[in-house]
Amino acid sequence: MKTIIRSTLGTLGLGLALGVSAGPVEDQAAFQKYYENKFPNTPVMDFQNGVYSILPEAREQWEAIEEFPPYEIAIENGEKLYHSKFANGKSLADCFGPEGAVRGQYPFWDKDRGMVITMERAVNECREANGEKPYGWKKGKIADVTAYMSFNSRGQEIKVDIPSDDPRALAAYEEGKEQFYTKRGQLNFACADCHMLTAGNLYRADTTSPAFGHATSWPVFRSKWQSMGTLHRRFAGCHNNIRANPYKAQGTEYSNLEYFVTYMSNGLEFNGPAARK
Amino acid sequence: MFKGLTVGLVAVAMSMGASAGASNVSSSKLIKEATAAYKQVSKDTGYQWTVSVKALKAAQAAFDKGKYTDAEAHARAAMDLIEATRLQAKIEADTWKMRVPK
Amino acid sequence: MSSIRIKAKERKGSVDVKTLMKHNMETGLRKNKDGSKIPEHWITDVTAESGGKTVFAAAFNTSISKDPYLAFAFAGKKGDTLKISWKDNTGKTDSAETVVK
Amino acid sequence: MDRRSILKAAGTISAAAAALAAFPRAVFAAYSEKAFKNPKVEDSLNELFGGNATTPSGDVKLKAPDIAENGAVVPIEVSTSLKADKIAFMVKENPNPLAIVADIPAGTEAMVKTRVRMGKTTQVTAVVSSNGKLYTASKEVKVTIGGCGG
Repeated sequence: MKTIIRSTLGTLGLGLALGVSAGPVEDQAAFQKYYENKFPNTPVMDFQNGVYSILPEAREQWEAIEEFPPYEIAIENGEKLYHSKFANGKSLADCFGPEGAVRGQYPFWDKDRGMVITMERAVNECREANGEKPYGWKKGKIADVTAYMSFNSRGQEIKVDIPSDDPRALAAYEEGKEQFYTKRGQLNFACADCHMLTAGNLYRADTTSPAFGHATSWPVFRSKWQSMGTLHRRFAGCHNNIRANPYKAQGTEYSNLEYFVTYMSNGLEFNGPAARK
Repeated sequence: MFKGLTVGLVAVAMSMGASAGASNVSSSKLIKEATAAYKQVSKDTGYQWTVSVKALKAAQAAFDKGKYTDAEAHARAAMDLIEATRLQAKIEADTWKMRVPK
Repeated sequence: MSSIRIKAKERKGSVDVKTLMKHNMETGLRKNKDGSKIPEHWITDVTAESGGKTVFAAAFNTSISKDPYLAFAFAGKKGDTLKISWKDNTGKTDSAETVVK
Repeated sequence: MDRRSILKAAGTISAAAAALAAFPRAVFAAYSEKAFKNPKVEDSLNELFGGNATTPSGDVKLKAPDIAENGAVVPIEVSTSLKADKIAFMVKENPNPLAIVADIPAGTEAMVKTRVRMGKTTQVTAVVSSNGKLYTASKEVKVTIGGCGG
């Protein structure tokens, strides 16, 4: 059995250089460059449209869906939830402003707490601080509220920061990076296998999307789900696909992965919510 | 790419053929061992394969029905999958760095 | 809140209408977790009226996707009211009105 | 609404009374069991148009993807330069092919867009009724089973 797995290593000859690159800034530049070289016909800013940035046929159908996207219902629900009063008379607007246009501030490294704070976490922490129960993490109200907030934040630049005066932030980033590049599950896939090395290839009937731009568009109405879902819901789905047990939504693993993946999309714009296959 | 899958399937096939003379006691012991191995790998690597969980559940379900031969086959399959998970983690501990573009 | 969202915009004497109706559109083929079939439940008829006239109507089968989408265009102008209504196979109805932009 | 469906509607539970009042009684196509719950395209056409002789026509424009991204939500568009009074859309391999019938009153563009379900790779057909005749356009839409279900 060992020899079988070892032989996978032998077949890795994908022309990648050995060694780890210098720091996050260099990582990001090399990451982006990789996709620009792989998909020379895709304008850089278009990568935020996911797989549709590389698949013209699918893009036409996507644009037809975007004529009246199913996530508009979520935005309306989210708007109501956002402004509805907690028992104490306050609302999410007291935490995030009148429109919740704060997508560009997340995810961020919280130095006091030593952890990555995602927008979903911030929403639920606002609720809890006001004596309300938190929403579930993957779908339903959390997706509706963040759909509304993301919609009002469209066009904000992604500029995830890794504070240099806190080594724990870099460690969290490195952990997310390791997640992204490490093979997992019985199918022995890393995120990078499908969404980097073979991005744009067919896996049965699905074309894998480029990871550059992965974090821009959440939450997403996915036709497959027939509902809205958060980024961590999708992470879990991917892990299930490769037959690895998913981590907990909003746990350290996925939060750090989000930190890394979003950092890799620095320079693109937040454009959620979105419709996806 | 699907080598991991092959490992899993081969493991299951091998285990199926090697479980004659199973009893309540022997299969219970195997399930306990597999469960212990599972917990250890969780602790060491922080992750699991979904198929290991399934195999463990199948072993317990067969045991509950008194089908000890099946229970042992599933427990052995689980052990092999758990061992493969450990191996994957060991290999990947450094290999992942090769995939980072420079 | 109405189950119907309408966008109606005039362009050179023609009103482009896009509408999304929130409805599960159960095909009758799906099953519950306990194995029992979920009964079919779908919008059968949709009507659009403006200025006292029916400007568009459609009948649906269960094969129209969940949360049905319809787009059509009729002769009209900015300021016209447009009313869209649906009814489903259980006799339930809903309607919504909008002013053409 | 044809006579039969008015009678049927009136005969159902009381909630239907409200439905009927809210719904305009005009000569527009209404849902009919015979047309929609019917595995045979020819029978559905007969029921809808009183005939099923069709002619393929380049004047009927049918927009549908070659490969559907997701069989549950396939965007389609039918339009025609003909003077149409009705547009229908059929998905041949669905258990009941007829998906939608749209009425095009005078003044309304002969165009409809919607999203339909397709269980598997299938021929789809747009049918336009114009001056008592039926004109069609067809194409094949491939429906594939995804690999990354998640």
